[in-house]
Amino acid sequence: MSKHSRLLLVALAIIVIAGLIIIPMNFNRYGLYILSQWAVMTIAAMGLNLTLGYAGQVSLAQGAFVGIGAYGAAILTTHGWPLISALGLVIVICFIVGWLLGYPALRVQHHYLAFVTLAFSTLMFLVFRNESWLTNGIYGISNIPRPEIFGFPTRKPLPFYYLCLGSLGLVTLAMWWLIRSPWGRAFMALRENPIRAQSLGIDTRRYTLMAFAIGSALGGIAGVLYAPLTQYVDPVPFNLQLSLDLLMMVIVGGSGFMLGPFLGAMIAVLLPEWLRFAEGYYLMLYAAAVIALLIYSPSGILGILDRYLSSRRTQAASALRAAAQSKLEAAR
Amino acid sequence: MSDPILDVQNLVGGYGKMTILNGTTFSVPKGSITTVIGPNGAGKSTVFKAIFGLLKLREGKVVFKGRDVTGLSQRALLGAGICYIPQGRNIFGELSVRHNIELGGVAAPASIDLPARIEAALDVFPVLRKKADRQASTLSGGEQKQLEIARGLLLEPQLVLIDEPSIGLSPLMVQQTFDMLKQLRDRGVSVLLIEQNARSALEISDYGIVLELGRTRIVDKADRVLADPRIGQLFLGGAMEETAA
Amino acid sequence: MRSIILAGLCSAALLTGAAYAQSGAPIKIADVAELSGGGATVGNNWKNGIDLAVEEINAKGGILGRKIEVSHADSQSNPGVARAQVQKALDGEPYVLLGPGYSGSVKVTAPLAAEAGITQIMGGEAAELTQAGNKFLFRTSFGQQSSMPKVAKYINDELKAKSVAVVWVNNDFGRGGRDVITKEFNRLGIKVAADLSTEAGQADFAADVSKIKAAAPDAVFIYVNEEESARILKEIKRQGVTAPLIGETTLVGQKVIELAGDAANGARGHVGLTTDAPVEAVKAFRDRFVKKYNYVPDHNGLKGYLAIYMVKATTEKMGKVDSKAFADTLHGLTIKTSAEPNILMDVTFDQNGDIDRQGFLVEVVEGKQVVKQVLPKLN
Amino acid sequence: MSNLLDLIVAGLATGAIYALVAVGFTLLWQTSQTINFAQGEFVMLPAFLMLAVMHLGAPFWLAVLVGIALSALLLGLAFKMLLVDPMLRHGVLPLAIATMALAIGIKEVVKQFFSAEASPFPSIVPVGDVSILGRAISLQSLGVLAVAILAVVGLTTLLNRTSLGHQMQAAAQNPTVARIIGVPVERMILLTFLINAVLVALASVLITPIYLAKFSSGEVLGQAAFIAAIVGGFNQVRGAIAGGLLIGVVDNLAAAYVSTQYRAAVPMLLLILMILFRPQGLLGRAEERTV
Repeated sequence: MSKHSRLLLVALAIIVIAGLIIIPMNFNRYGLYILSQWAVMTIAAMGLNLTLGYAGQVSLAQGAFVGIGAYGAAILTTHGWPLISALGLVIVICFIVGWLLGYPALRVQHHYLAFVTLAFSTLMFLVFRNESWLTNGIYGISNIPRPEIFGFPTRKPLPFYYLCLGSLGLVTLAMWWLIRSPWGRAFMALRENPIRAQSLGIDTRRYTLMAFAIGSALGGIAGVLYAPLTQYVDPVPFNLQLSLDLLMMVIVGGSGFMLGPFLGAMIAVLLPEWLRFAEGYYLMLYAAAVIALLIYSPSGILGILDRYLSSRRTQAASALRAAAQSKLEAAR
Repeated sequence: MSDPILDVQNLVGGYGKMTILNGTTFSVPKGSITTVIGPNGAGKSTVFKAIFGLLKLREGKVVFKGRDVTGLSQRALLGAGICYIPQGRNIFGELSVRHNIELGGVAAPASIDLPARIEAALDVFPVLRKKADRQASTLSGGEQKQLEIARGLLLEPQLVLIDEPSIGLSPLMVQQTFDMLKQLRDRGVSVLLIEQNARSALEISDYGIVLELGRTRIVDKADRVLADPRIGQLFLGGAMEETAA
Repeated sequence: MRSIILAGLCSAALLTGAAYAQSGAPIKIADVAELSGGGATVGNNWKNGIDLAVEEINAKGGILGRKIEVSHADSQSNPGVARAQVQKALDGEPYVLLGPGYSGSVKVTAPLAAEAGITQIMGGEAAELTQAGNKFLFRTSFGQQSSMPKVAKYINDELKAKSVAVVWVNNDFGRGGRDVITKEFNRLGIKVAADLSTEAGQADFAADVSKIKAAAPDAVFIYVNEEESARILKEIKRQGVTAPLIGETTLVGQKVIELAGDAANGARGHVGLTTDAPVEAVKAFRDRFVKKYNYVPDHNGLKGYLAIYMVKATTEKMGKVDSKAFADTLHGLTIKTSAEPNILMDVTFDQNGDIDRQGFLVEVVEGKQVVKQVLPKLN
Repeated sequence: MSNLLDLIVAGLATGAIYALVAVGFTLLWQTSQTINFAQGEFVMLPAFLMLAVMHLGAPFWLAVLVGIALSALLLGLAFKMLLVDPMLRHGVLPLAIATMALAIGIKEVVKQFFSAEASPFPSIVPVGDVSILGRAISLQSLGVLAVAILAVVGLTTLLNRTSLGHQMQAAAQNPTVARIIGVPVERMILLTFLINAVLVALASVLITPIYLAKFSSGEVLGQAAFIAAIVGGFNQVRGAIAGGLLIGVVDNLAAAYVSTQYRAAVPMLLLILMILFRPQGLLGRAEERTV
C-alpha cells in the first residue's frame, strides 16, 4: 500500500472514530441502545472472526459464550460484585471452557467441529434454563446494575454507550496487536494450510486451542457488557440462533478481515432497524438483502472491497508493466 | 509427422490469473504412443485438461481428426473418440467394480452393445472379473488403475490421454501398464502419455514432446529425444538455452 | 398501508415541531409485540385485536373526537429487542404503550415505561409482574396469581383430588403457572404426583404421558400452548389415561378442540378470556374478527382488542387526553358494558393493575365448550 | 417392559418424520456440499402451497399434486439455480449462511401472506388408531413410517440398482472424474435437488396433519433432522434414516428415564460421542481427506 493511501486510511479511521464519539451525543435513548448493541455484538463477532477467519475453525458456540458472559455478569453484579471483577472471572472461565471445547477440534475437523459446538450451544441453553438455583431459570435475572467506571456512573444511556464503545476500542487494539504478532501469523498459517504449518514447526495443537480459547473469551466479554446493557438476562436470547447470527455477521462482514465483524454486526443489528419502515415486511427485506449480498459477494462486504482493490492493483501493475515495456522498446 | 490425429495449436490458458499454457503447440501422429515430458509446472497435466475441455482457454485451438473440438463438452469429446485418464485414483470407491466399469459407458450411443463390451473388458482384466462385485475402494492401487483403464477403453476411443499411470505402482505393474499401452497402439489407437519416469516412457514411445513453462520446446522421434543431451539438463530444473527453441 | 403513511407523516410533523397535544390531532399509541420469532402467534393475534378495535373506534369518530393511531413494532420475541423497541416507542412520547405479550419482555421494559411515566397495558400473565409496585403497568387478563387458585380450588373442592400430575411448557408462561399452582396444591395438601416439563413445539408426548400413567394421579393439570395441548390430549387418549384433565384457556379453547377432535372431550378448565365465552358481546366480537382476518382469534386477540377499549374508557372518564393522569384514573376504575359495550364484560382494575372480571369453568362435551360454572366478578 | 415398548414404537413414529427430512438433507450435502439450514422450512412451505391451491377450490388430491410440482419448481429448481449455483464455488459456509437467511425469508413470507396461526391440514392417511400388540398406534404415524420406509427403499433402489443412480453417486463422490467419463454432472445435481424437493413435499403432506401448518413448524423439525443426519452419517442415505429413528427413540427414552427438562440434551450428547468416536456417523463411511 502506498504511503498516500495509508495516510488516507488513517484519516478515514479518525473520522469514523470521531463520528462514533460525537454524533451519538444527541441521539435519543433508542439510538444509543442500538449502537451499544452493535458495539457489543461486534466484540462477540471479533472473537468468532479470530477462530473462524484467522484459525479456520467453524464454531457454533459463540452465542453460548456470550450467554456465559452475560450470566456471569448478571449473577455476580446482582450479588454486589463490581462489573470489572465479574469481567475478569468470565474471561478466565470462557478461556478455559473454550480451550477444553477446542480439544474435539484436534480430533475432528471441518464441519464435524461445527456440530460439536452446536451441541455445546444447545447444552448451555438447557443449563441456563434448567439450573434455576444459579440462573433463576426461565424467569431470568432482572435489575442488573450498570457499573461505575472510575467513579463515573454509566446508568444513563450515553455514558453506557461510551463504555461499550471504549471496550470495543480496547478489544480492537488488542486484536490488531494479536494479529500482527507471531501468534497471529501462526493462526493464519493454520488456516491456510495446517499440514504446512506443522512442517514449519508451528505447534498446531496449541495454536488451534489458543484461537478457540481467545475467541471464546471475547464472546464472554461481549456477554459481560450485554447484561448491564439490557439489565435483564434470560435464557432465550442465548439459544443456538445467536451463534448462527454471529456466524452470519462474520461471513457477511467478510471473514478473516479485521474490520469484517464491524460491518457484519452493522448488517445484523442496524439493518433490521433501518428496514423497520417496511413494517411487516422488514424481516423479509432483511433476508433478501443478506442473500443478495452473499450471492453478489460470497466473501462478504469486505470481499467486494478486496476484489475492487486487487483489481485496481492489477490494473496499476499492468499499467506499470506496459509503461516499462514501452520504455524498453524505446530503448532498443 | 504426417496424418496427425490431434493438433494442439497455440494454447494459452491457466487457473484464475495464473497463466500456465503459453502457446503450447504440438500434434500427435495417428497410431503412435507420444510421451509428454517436462519439469514440474511445465503444464503437462494442464494441456491434457485443456484438450479435454476442462480448462477455459484464452487462445488456441484443439483439432481432432481434422475437426475443431475446442471447448466441447466431455460427453461430446468422448463421443468423438477421445478418452482421458487423469492422474491419481479416479474410481468411485463406494460403487462395485462392475458398476464402475459400466459408468464408462454412460456416454455411449444406443447402438453399442454395452453388456458385451463390459464382459470383454473383464476378459482383458481377469483381476477385475474376479473382484467384479467388490467395492472398488477395496482394490489395490494397481488394480484401481486397471479399473480406470478398463473403464476408459469401454467406448473404444481412438485417442487415449493418460496422465502418470505409473505413479504409486510396483515396477511389475508399471511394466504391465506399458505393455497394455503398446497393445493399444498395435490395435491402431493413439496414445498421448505423461510420464514422470521419462526414460522408460520414451523407450516404448514413438514420439516425444518436451514442455517447459507452457511452451513446446522439442517435438521429435522418441529415440532422438531420449538421446538429446539437453533433456537431462531440463530435468535437473535448469532452463534450456534460448537457442534451443 | 395508509396508516403507515399517516404514521410517517405524523412523526414528520412531530419532528418539525408541530405540537402533538393540539386537539384534533390523532392520539398516538405505541405497540411493541412478538410479531416474529417464537411468540409470533401471540403477537399477531394481539396486533390484529388492536387494529380491529382502532378501526371500529376511528369509524365512529375516535376518542373525544380524535382519531387513534397505533404504531406496531416487532420485538422478535427477544427481550433485548423488546427493550430497544419500547425505548424507541417511548422516545416518540406515545399516549399509552401496549404490549409486549411475553412476561420476560414485559419485565425488561416495564421499568422504562414507568420511568417515562407512560402507562403500559400488556399481555403477560406471570404473577410477579404486577407485584413489584409498578404504578404504570396494567394487565388485560387474569394474572396467574388469580387464575391458578381458582383452578386449584376446583380440583380440591369439586374433584376431591389428592394427587395431581402437572404438565407444563418450559417457558415463562408455563413455568409461571406451574409455580403458582404447585404452591396452591401445597397449601391445600394436594400431592404433586408428577412434575413434567415439556418443550414448546414438542411433537411426541408418549414419554410424558407414560410418566403420568405410572404416577396414577387423581387428576392431570395441563398448562401448555394450544397445539401441544392437542397433541398431548391425543396421546393421553391413546394411552388410556382416565383421570380428569384440567387446564386453563389453552387446554379447552376452540382451536384445541378443532385440532384434537374426540380426544378433547372431557377436558375441563378455567377460562378467563375466550372467544367461546357465553356472552353475546364476545360472540359478536368473534364474528367481526373472523370477518376481517378470516380466522378465529385466541385470547391474545381479545386482549389486544380490550387494551384499546381500556384506553378509550379511561380517556373518556378523564374527559381529556392526558398521559400523566392516565394510570391514576385506570387504578380502581370499573368499566361497565353498559357504558362501553365493547369492553365485552364488566371489568375492574385494582391498585396493582390486576383485573377483576367474570370467569368460567368449562368442560368440552362432544366437541363443544360447555360452561359448567360461572365464576362471578369479585367486586 | 410394555411401557418401554410403547416408548420405542412412539419414538420410531416420530423418528420416521425426522428421517424423511434428513434424507434430503444428506442428498444435498452429498452432491453439492450444501448444508441447507432451511430444510425445516422446506417441509413447512409445501403444506401452505397446497392450502393455497385448495383455497382456489381445488380438491385435496389435486392440491397435493400441484403442491409437489410447485415444490419441485421452487425448492428444487429455483433454489438450485438462484442460490446454490452462484455460491457453490465459494465454499460451504457462505451458502449455509444464505440458507439461514432463506429460512427467515420463507417463515416471514408465510406469516405475512398466509397467517401466523396454526391451521389444520387434511390427512391422507385415515385419522384413528389401530391396535398392534395391545397398543393403540396412530394410523398417521404408521403412514409416515410406511412412506419413510418406501422412500428409502425407493431411493436406495434408484441409487444402487440403476445406471441413473450410479451416475448420481459418481457425481456426488467425485464430480470431476464423473464429468471426465461423460456423466452429465450438472443434470445429476439438479436431479438430487428435485428429489429433495419432492421428498420435503411428501414429508409436508404426511407431517402437517400432525404438526399443523404453521410458519414456525419447520424450526424444530429442521434441527432434529440436522442432528439425525449427523448422527447417522452425513454422507449416507441409509445413515440418515437410522439417525432419524434413533433420535426419535432416544428422545423419548431420555424424557422417560433421564429428565424431561434435559431431554434435548441427550441427543446432543449422543452427537458429541458419535463425533468423537465414530465421526463418519452410524452408517457412514470415513470421507477421504484431501489435503
